[in-house]
Amino acid sequence: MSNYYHMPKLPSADSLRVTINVDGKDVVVPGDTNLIEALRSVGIETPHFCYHPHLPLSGNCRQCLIETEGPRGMGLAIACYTPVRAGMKVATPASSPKVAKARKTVMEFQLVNHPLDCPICDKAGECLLQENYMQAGQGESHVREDIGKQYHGAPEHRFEDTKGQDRGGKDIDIGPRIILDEERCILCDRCVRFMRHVAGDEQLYIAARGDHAFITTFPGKKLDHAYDLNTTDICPVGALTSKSFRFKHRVWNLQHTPSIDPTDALGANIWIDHDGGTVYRLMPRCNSDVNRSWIANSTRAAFEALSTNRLLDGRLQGKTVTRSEALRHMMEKLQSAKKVALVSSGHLTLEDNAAMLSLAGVLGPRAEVFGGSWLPVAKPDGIALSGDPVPNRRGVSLLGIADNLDQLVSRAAEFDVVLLAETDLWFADSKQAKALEAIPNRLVLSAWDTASVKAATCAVGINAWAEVRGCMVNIAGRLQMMQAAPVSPVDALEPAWQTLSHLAGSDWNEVIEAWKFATGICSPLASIKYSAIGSSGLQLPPSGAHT
Amino acid sequence: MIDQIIQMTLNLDMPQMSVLEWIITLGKFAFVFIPLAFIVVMIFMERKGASLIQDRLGPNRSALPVFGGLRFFGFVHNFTDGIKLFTKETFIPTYAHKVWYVVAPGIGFLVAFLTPAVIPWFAPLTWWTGDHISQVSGMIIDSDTGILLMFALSSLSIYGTAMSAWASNSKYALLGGMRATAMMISYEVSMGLSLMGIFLLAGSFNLQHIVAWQEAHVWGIFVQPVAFFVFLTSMIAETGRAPFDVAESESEIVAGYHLEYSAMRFGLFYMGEYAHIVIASIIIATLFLGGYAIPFVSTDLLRAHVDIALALCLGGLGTMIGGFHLMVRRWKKVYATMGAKDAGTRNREYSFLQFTSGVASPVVLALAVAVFFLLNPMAATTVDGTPIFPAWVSIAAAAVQVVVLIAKAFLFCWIWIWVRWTLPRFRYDQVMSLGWKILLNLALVNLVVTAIIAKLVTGVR
Amino acid sequence: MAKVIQRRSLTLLERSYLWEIIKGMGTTFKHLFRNFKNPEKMQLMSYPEVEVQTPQNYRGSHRLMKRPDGEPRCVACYMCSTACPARCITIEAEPSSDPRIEKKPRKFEIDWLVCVFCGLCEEACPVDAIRMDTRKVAISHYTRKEFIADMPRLLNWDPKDFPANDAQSQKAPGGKQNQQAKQIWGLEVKHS
Amino acid sequence: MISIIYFSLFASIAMGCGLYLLIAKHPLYGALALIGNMISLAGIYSLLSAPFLGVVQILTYAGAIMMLVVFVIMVLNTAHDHEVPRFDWRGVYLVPVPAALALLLLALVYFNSPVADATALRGTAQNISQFMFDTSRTDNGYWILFEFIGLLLLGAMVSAVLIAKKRLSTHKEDV
Repeated sequence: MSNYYHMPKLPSADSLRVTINVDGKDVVVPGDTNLIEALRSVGIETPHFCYHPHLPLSGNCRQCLIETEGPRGMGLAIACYTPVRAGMKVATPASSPKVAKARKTVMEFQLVNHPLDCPICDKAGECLLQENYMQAGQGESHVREDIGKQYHGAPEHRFEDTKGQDRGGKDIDIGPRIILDEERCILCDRCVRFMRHVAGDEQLYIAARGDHAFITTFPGKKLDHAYDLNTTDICPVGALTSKSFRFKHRVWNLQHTPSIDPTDALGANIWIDHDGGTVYRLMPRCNSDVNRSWIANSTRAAFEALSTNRLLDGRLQGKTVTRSEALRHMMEKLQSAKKVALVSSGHLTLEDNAAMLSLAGVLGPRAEVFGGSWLPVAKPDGIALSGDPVPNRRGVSLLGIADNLDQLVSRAAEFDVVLLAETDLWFADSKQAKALEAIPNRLVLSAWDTASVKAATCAVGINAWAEVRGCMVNIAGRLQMMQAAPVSPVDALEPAWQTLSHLAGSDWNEVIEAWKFATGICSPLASIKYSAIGSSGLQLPPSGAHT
Repeated sequence: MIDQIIQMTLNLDMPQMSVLEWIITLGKFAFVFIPLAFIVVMIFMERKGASLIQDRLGPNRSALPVFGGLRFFGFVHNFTDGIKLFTKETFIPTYAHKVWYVVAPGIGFLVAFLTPAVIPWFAPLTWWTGDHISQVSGMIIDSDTGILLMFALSSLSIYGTAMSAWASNSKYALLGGMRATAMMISYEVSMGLSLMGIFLLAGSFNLQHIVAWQEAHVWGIFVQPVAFFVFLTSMIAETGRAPFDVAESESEIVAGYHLEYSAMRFGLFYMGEYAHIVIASIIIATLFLGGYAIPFVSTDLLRAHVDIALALCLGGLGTMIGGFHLMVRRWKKVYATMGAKDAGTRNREYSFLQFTSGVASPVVLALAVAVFFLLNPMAATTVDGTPIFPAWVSIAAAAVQVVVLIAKAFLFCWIWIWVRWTLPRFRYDQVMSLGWKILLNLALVNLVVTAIIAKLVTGVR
Repeated sequence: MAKVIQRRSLTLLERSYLWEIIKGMGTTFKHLFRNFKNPEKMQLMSYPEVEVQTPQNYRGSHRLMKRPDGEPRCVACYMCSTACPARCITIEAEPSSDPRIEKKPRKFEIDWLVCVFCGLCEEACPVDAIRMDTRKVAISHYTRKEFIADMPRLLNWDPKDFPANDAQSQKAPGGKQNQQAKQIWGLEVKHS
Repeated sequence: MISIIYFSLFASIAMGCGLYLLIAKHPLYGALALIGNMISLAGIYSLLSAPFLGVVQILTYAGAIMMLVVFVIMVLNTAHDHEVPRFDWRGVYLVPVPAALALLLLALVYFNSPVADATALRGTAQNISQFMFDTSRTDNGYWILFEFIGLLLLGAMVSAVLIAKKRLSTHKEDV
């Protein structure tokens, strides 16, 4: 049993274009890929369970059957393992009843032991089996219910249910974050391949044989890896579910807002899944150039902070005041200041930092802009984390802000006002930050009630990353956009750019105004429109225009 | 200065009239309250009529707290409604135009008070005072513009609707007001034109003359059936009742022009609508059903036999009370079979009504008989070929005529209710096309045909 | 596809509408006269003095069905709240303590002020956990908050109010087997 | 005597309404003031023994024409209270015109005193109908004039209907 499979070849923009015949019509498709991707490029979806574009090929589910012309005439083949060949003939269910029947039959086998409990299954709504069922297996099953519902998996998980049927494998705790349901598993082995080839730590395997096979961990081990929650995403059925989202919400009620990872400079693409103003989970958003289909567990947990320890109003000398009061105080201090230190932030978007630069422009020579972060930088793990916890470090330097926090510390005596925006210096390095307490007015804009807020003379709450629209530049110089999800806990909160524009005396109402300012002062961004950024980001030229 | 004013007041060019003439002339002003009195009965009639048409009982809960709750078959409900409307909060929307918002509901109601002034309630009273014949008109304003005055006044009532709609500062109200205004303007044309035929026949705008003509010849409905139909339809449209209630069609514009009104300001619209119906009914009865005239009985004949007329009126009243008595007995039995929890209370109420009506009916009937035998109209003094009766005979005959007119008006009030609970609402364009394309043309053709026939038959110049 | 029904064109009499209006008014007058003459034959009830017998299948306020141990039969699948056109059902799920049952509701609330009593939740329920057969059609309370029915209130119904031959109303599916299963799994059977 | 009291009442109402029409903030209020003016004018007609004229004044002008004006103002609703000045100073230039008219009227009254005989009924329905329709009259009858105006109005109405009809038909072709 070889553990080596081929990775699927995915089409790219410069793929060779070849002509193949699909259902009697000639179509032009990428020539260097498999049939699933080729057919998808012309708008034909092929149902599949085990195939995943970012996992090695396995070809065990047999659901993606199509007909191609072989030595013995037209015959069935699986689309995922069949490479595209110029001039080949392909038949899909649209023209071939044989393919339709084959797919239907395969679907029936998939469903032999699969329980029909979609209503209580957490995967319902985003389940590949459910989605493909109507397409490939519509109609009645040939399997009798009393015979079909037999459990053959691990004997220790067997039980008799409330209707007296022999079932098992429910609710098995295979790791600190994941629950396994053997009964629902269709043995596509995606999770096994993920752990082996992507995570690089083979923790799962398929035990036993034939219809007794089941997924499990090695004896005495648990499924525990920094990327293990990705197995719940790629699981085509509800076999692997995450404990954090289990039973929390039904997925068809969720709205999806595209965003990017706020915890890491790689800027992994994510979906913010929210409903009724509450974020329920973060899911990976496929971007072949950045994070493929994976995000780290740490990224996934970032949404929990959105509802904890938020700064929803203003703070003045440690006392809670309204936002407008705190803002008025800040404005007074900024106007009467002799020398102002503005500290930009790599945790904020380009627009926010542009707004800070505009504030610096308004204040004129009295203001000086500092940048950088004291957070420790780790090594990249090669999957979806770069190790740098500052997501927009490249963007800040692109705007011409130097990494000079140390200078701020050494020259603290010069300033009488310092304005921090979403940079938790007291948390990152409280010893160095101590020096800043020499500055009499410490103004902080922050979404959370952080250590810096506690050390500030005046603080005001702003929208957190999930609630704002804006752009960030990842570590590879890719300009990516995060959209605003309507999950702001208080309506009065404003994004940082808007608050800063108020302080600068210019009332920007649309984020596009901040973006126009940013494109005006930064040559690499010049003439880039929001519409040009796209869902998978825009690679900036590597000329290194940053200073 | 004050002396001058007193002098001026004394110098007022008042006509010279006897005391009885003065009393009757001033007493006639009481007729403006007839629509108001009608409203109470109309609302009761509407509710009960609607409920019976729709196979249900209608209001039957409000009760006077005596004899186990006297409900008078839901009649008490009107008064509780009145109390409710008067004691509710009168709400003014923030962006309403305050002055007009308050004033507007009153306009339509005011017009309802003014219009009875041109209606002849009875034949001109004539009596011999000894040295001369006293004559008092049956109308409050005896003007030869007559019904035109009423039309002029009722055309002003549109401002009540329009201004209330506009002053509410609400889109729905404005839409309703627009509809109402456009519809009223449209139907006023065919309404006025349809009457031209009967004016032509009677040769006057004065309603007294028109009634006299009908009394002498034939009722208007027989010579002008088309005009009757057109006028009735236009009048239903004018009052804005179903099937012409597009101005307040609740399925489209919530409640139309009175959407923002509450409490008694809304009550004014509500009562104004009924007052309008009553006025319209009286007008139709006057124009097409001979007004106060009793068929085949001229005013002189009535005065000569006023004792019979009064006896018949009282006899009718007694019979009605008797009928009520029988109805109560029937209801008492019916309610006993329903197995209701409050059967005892209801039984007491019905017993009281049964007893009262059982006593009242024979008493009134006996009164009728007494009137028939005891009253004896004095022989008429003939002056210039017309018989002149004593004052009390004229007044008694006038009372009978008022009753006759009111009875006829009730008939039309009922038609209003009947039509409302039978016909569905028109669409707005249907209303307009009916008004301009059918009724207007019918009225015009009717006028031409009437003119030709009148020329041929009577040979008028 | 659609079958076109050829309408009979109206005759002249009908097009004038007048005769038809008179016919319609005849109909209403017939009703009026009949009801005036024989009020006892009107099909009506003098509610509330006379008790109204609501039919068993009339959609009234909701109730939640129970398992034999008194737990709600609901599996917190959200099908009812998804089907609800008025979005009046709020559910929060939690894992069930019975290992054979995956989910159960932690919170199940129906806002009767929002509810349109369409019965789609009944239709959607895969386990027959919600029913609208309580025959309570006049729901009245003093505050808006009281109209939000929580799980204890929805579970608070008396089997005596429902027909004895309706086994579902009396006991949950599984019956004896359920009890056996509980014994096999070593769960205490707490009968109410 | 009583007629003088009535006259002064009506006249003051007419004057007041006219003045308010000039200074009204909202065109709708102006229109309503005009209606009040017309109604009091109708009262003055009646005092001048022309009740028919008075009634027709209310029926036609106050009831129908001003209703249409009010209708149009309400539909257009372009006038916002705060945007319309209470008094337009350009109106000052128009003061000489009514002043001159008033002077002319005064002069006429002074040199040619009016012969208002209240007992002579001139404006009753009967008198007016004789003026209008009596073809056998030899003195100043108006029947030819009346017929011409009738024809003119008929022509105007027909053309208005035709114009409206044309637009309706093109609309139908579009659909």
